[in-house]
Amino acid sequence: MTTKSKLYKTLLYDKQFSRREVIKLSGAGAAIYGLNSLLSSCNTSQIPQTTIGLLLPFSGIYASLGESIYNGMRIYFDEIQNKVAGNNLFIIAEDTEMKPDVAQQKARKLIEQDNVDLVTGIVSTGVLYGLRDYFHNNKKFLICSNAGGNKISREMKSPYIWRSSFSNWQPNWPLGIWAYENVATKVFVSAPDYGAGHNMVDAFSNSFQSAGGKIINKQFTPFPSMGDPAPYITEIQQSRPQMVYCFYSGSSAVSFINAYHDFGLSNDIPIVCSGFTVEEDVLPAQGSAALGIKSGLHWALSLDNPANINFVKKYKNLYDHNANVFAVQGYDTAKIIAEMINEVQGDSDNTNGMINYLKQVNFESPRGSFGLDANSQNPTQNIYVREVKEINGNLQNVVIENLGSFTDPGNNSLG
Amino acid sequence: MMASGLSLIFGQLNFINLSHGSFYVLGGYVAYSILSYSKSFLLSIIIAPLIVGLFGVILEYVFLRRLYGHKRHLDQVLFSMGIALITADIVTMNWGTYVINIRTPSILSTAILILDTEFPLYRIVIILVGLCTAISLWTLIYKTHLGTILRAGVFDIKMVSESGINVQPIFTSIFGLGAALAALAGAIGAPLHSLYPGLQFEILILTLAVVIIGGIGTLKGAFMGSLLIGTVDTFGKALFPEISLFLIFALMVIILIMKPSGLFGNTYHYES
Amino acid sequence: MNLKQHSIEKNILSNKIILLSISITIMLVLPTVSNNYIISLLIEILIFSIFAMSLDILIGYTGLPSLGHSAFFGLGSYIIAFLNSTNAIALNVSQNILITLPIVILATGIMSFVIGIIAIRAKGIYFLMITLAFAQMLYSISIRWSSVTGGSDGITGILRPNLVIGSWMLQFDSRISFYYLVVAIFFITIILLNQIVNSPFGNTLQGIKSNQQRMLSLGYNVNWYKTASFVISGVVAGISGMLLAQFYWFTSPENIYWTMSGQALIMVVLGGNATLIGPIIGATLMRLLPNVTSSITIYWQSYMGLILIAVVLYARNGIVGTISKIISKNHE
Amino acid sequence: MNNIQIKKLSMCFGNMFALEKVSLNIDTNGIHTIIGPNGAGKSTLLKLISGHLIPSSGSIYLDSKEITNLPIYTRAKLGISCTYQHTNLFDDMTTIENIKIALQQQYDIGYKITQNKLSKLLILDQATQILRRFNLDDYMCQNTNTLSYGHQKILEIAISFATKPLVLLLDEPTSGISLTNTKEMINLIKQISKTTRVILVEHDMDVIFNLADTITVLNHGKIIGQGTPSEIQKNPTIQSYYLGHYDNIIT
Repeated sequence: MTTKSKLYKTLLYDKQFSRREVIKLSGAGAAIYGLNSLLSSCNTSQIPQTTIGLLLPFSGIYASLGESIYNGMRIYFDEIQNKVAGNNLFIIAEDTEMKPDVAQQKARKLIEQDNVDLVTGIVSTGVLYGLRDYFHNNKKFLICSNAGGNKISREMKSPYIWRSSFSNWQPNWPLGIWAYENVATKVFVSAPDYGAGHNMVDAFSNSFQSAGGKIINKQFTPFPSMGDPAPYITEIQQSRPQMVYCFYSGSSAVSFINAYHDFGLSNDIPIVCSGFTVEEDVLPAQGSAALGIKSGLHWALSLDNPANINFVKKYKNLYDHNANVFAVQGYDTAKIIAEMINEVQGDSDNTNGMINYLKQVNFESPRGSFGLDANSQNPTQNIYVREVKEINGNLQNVVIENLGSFTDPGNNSLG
Repeated sequence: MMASGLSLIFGQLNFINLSHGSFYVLGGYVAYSILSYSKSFLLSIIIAPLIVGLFGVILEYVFLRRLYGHKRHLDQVLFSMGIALITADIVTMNWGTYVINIRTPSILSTAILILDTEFPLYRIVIILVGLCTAISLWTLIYKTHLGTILRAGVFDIKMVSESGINVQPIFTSIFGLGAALAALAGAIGAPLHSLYPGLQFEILILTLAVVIIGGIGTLKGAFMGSLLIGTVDTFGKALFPEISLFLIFALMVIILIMKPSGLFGNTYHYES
Repeated sequence: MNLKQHSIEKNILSNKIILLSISITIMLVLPTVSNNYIISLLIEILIFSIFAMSLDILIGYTGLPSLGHSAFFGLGSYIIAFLNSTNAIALNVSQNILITLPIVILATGIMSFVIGIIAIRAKGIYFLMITLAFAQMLYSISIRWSSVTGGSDGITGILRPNLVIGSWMLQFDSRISFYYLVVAIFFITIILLNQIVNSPFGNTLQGIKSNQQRMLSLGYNVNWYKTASFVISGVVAGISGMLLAQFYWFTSPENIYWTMSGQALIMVVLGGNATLIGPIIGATLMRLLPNVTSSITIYWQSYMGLILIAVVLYARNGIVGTISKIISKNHE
Repeated sequence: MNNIQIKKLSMCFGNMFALEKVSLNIDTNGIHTIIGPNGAGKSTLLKLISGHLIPSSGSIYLDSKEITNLPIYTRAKLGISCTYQHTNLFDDMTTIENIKIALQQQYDIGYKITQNKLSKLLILDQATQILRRFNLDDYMCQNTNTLSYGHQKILEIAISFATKPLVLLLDEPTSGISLTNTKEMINLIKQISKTTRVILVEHDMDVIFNLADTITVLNHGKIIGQGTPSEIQKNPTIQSYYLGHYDNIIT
């Protein structure tokens, strides 16, 4: 018992540790602890403490997202000295590898063996949906810090699953109207052929069309890897649209945008895209190919508010590269969790208390004013239009317009 | 055709070498590191294959030579899976989890007009490099003494070694060459594909498809296989973008139904 | 000579029965002494053991290395999702396992027959690839055809089964009851497969693995036997897929993806092929290993890779094969 | 009964004729031997009869039933069983298991997933008897890859014999084995031929003239002579073509 507490204390206070070491060691602690509880089935609540289980991908193509979210969370937990409701706060991180079956196993481990108070994390929608019934049936709390599948705010809603990140609909619907009014009236749409791709495209095209715009063609590319994007780019080249809307993330975002530039299209046909396509995690790899691309998202590095300036600076100092939207989501999630546990005085069995807290969450986040919507159990937040510009030799997403505050409709009426 | 096809040109001596994906990925990452030190693209695509080729030689010398023979295909597949898993970790350890991209060298980063559509110069260069490699390999295998020994060696190791030629060093160096080629492909393909964790598993499946469609143990097969897959992939993406992935595997099934040993597969291996 | 051989066989048989009854007892008693998490781990291990054993029928006994076995695993999980789930897609036929199980068996049986009859024409590594190709085709269908399969999001809300005979009903809703169901199916599978591999049919399969040409010249219709083995193996894999989907209340294309086949392949090779206990040990290790190592290090993939390489190079017969080799050496 | 009829059988590999319009009737009982120099097409002929090769043209009949294009296993079921020039056993099984696999096909229970004690004992008994008959009972529980080459070749025949064939095709059963084993082999084949027709491809003249009831001589894919051993010995064309260098053996 004491070994474990000591271990975590040192870990979470000492900023010298890199993330990898933290996970490695905290994991070791968890393993020892797990063994202990197995052997002696001892009562763990002698020392007041709060344990949070973290389910994130640390290997595979979403590894960088997992890392960013974790880093963002650590910044907030450091700010509150790893104390909630007077208890010491511990984190047990597990690698979900983007596989629903692995995530199930890890979730069970966290809840049933490590007795965590609640679980957070989740990057991919597939994993989120895979875990939905487990958390719902067992009445355990899950605060989702990324995965944006619309259904979890709509037909698959559960009182125990809340989301502090976004729904796929959210940034794209406002963007559709804006693009019609400010960029062009005829669009070519391109996105990977999976849940999130369709969610985003549907939201964008619905609002774009309702504003009066016309969709020339919809192109869905293989997921998770699109391979060589050249054939897709050629197809766009041949249909000569006025504008291209796309959603890609990670490596696909890099190869798509770079190929778009290489084929000489970036000067002729403007791209308006979901913000993830040119977010800070891929922007360095895209470089000048991304210049001029306009995108819609609930955050931007250059947002000028005190919370953001503070966060961005801390992140850069600690991890030596720019913050990104995933890190912000991690930071906000940590804040919500900590305050929720304060609210119920560390008693994670007080489900009603926690739900009541979540229903009225409202604070100034790095994203601007931020709240949770009781209906969709999803954030109410500003959507910004950003443009990639070069400032002092660095590429940056600069906010060019704040489209105002949006929340998920909670049903499929708007796409 | 496309850059990934390049890595597959070398259909490997009756050895199901799935670690090709790993070599490809390592090639890209090593080239990236060299590029950031030396700032020279040319240097990076020369040195990276050398380093990875050496790695390949060591791998062959220590482990792989125990796994030759057509009865051990399954072992070869599993071994390569193991290598792919380890490389995945080596990559994240050294280069992190973020997507990395090598910039196309500025001289080559223009688009030129072909038949009224713009086409990136860099891609044309890649196709040329691919063709040159294929031609020089073909010359090596079919026109030189070394190639004759090699082909005989693939067919029947015992016979060749009884005739007094030591084939092992030749196999080792050929394996190294294969690794180096894959690394070269990885290095010059990196500006197109970008590098990220998990890339090797995608390449791995594609490699398998190419080798199988072409037939194991023939250079011609591997070349035609990658050409065919490249074509089907490109046209598939253009014509039926939504089922392009399906198409490759459907093609594989059809070819294997018609010719159960691949297009140019050696029936000798098949029978025994 | 005859008598001696006979008594040896009898001895082995009685040993097996003792072993089986001991393990059944352990399995039945375990839930009373272990916590929830251990039970869910056990359920997973048992389900994956069934999956691995089914693959072993192909690899270990018939000598057909398949890298597309996830096709049937995934198929089983999707069929049960259609049969009954709270999802709009589902037909909601029945929750009764006496109805759903035969449907799953029939459907995976037909599918594996169709795929098998084509795939067995290819040999060795080509068989590996053609099965992989089929599985990947199903995978892309499962992603593409989202109106039926739910696309990449998968299908949630799959219900746990019940058992209804007349007015008598047994619910497998809770974890413990589902555990007992899985244990029952697991042992039925073991007993059936054990019967199969030790029967003349099993000998025929092993003969095909050992020397296909000789089997032909002895008058065996090899392709027929191969197809039969493929179907048996596919059906058992389908059952395991069904159980996993019901346990997770969820299925997704990941269940068909080739990494799932790869996982099963590693289970079989790691544990030792051509034994039924081998895949079980392999499945146990494979399900526990990431659980343990990922808590200790994030580089668990390397450990997996190293183990794989070590097995290929030094323990080709897997854990069981190597151990029995050591034992028999010591005897000498 | 059990006669094999071959009509205008040709087999090409690429441009090369391995067999060219060979017609042959094997209708007398006993041992029929096919001889000829290397590359004469003897093994090809045997493989065509057993079904391992499908001819380019021509036809083969077993008891006036055409079997030219039937698969190997159907011919085996009809009663044509073959052995291989290089041993072709179930390497990872014991001697008795090798025989059992053949027997279980003979009793047509290879597809059964249950087996009663009686049939188990019956097969065990049969297998032991066959092994005893071939003097292999001492190696009953040994893995076949630990047997001597000679024993492996004998086992090869024993397996084929276990399927109770009507016609047994033997491809050079004595090649590469010791003198004592050869003698044993000759005796065994003689014994077998009492109940089963044997078609034999052989190099060893000693063996041939010891065993053969009739002989067919092949050269360059064509039949150049046919008859009893004594007829063949007297045939001057064959003498000059083929047997010349065996003069000392024959006389």
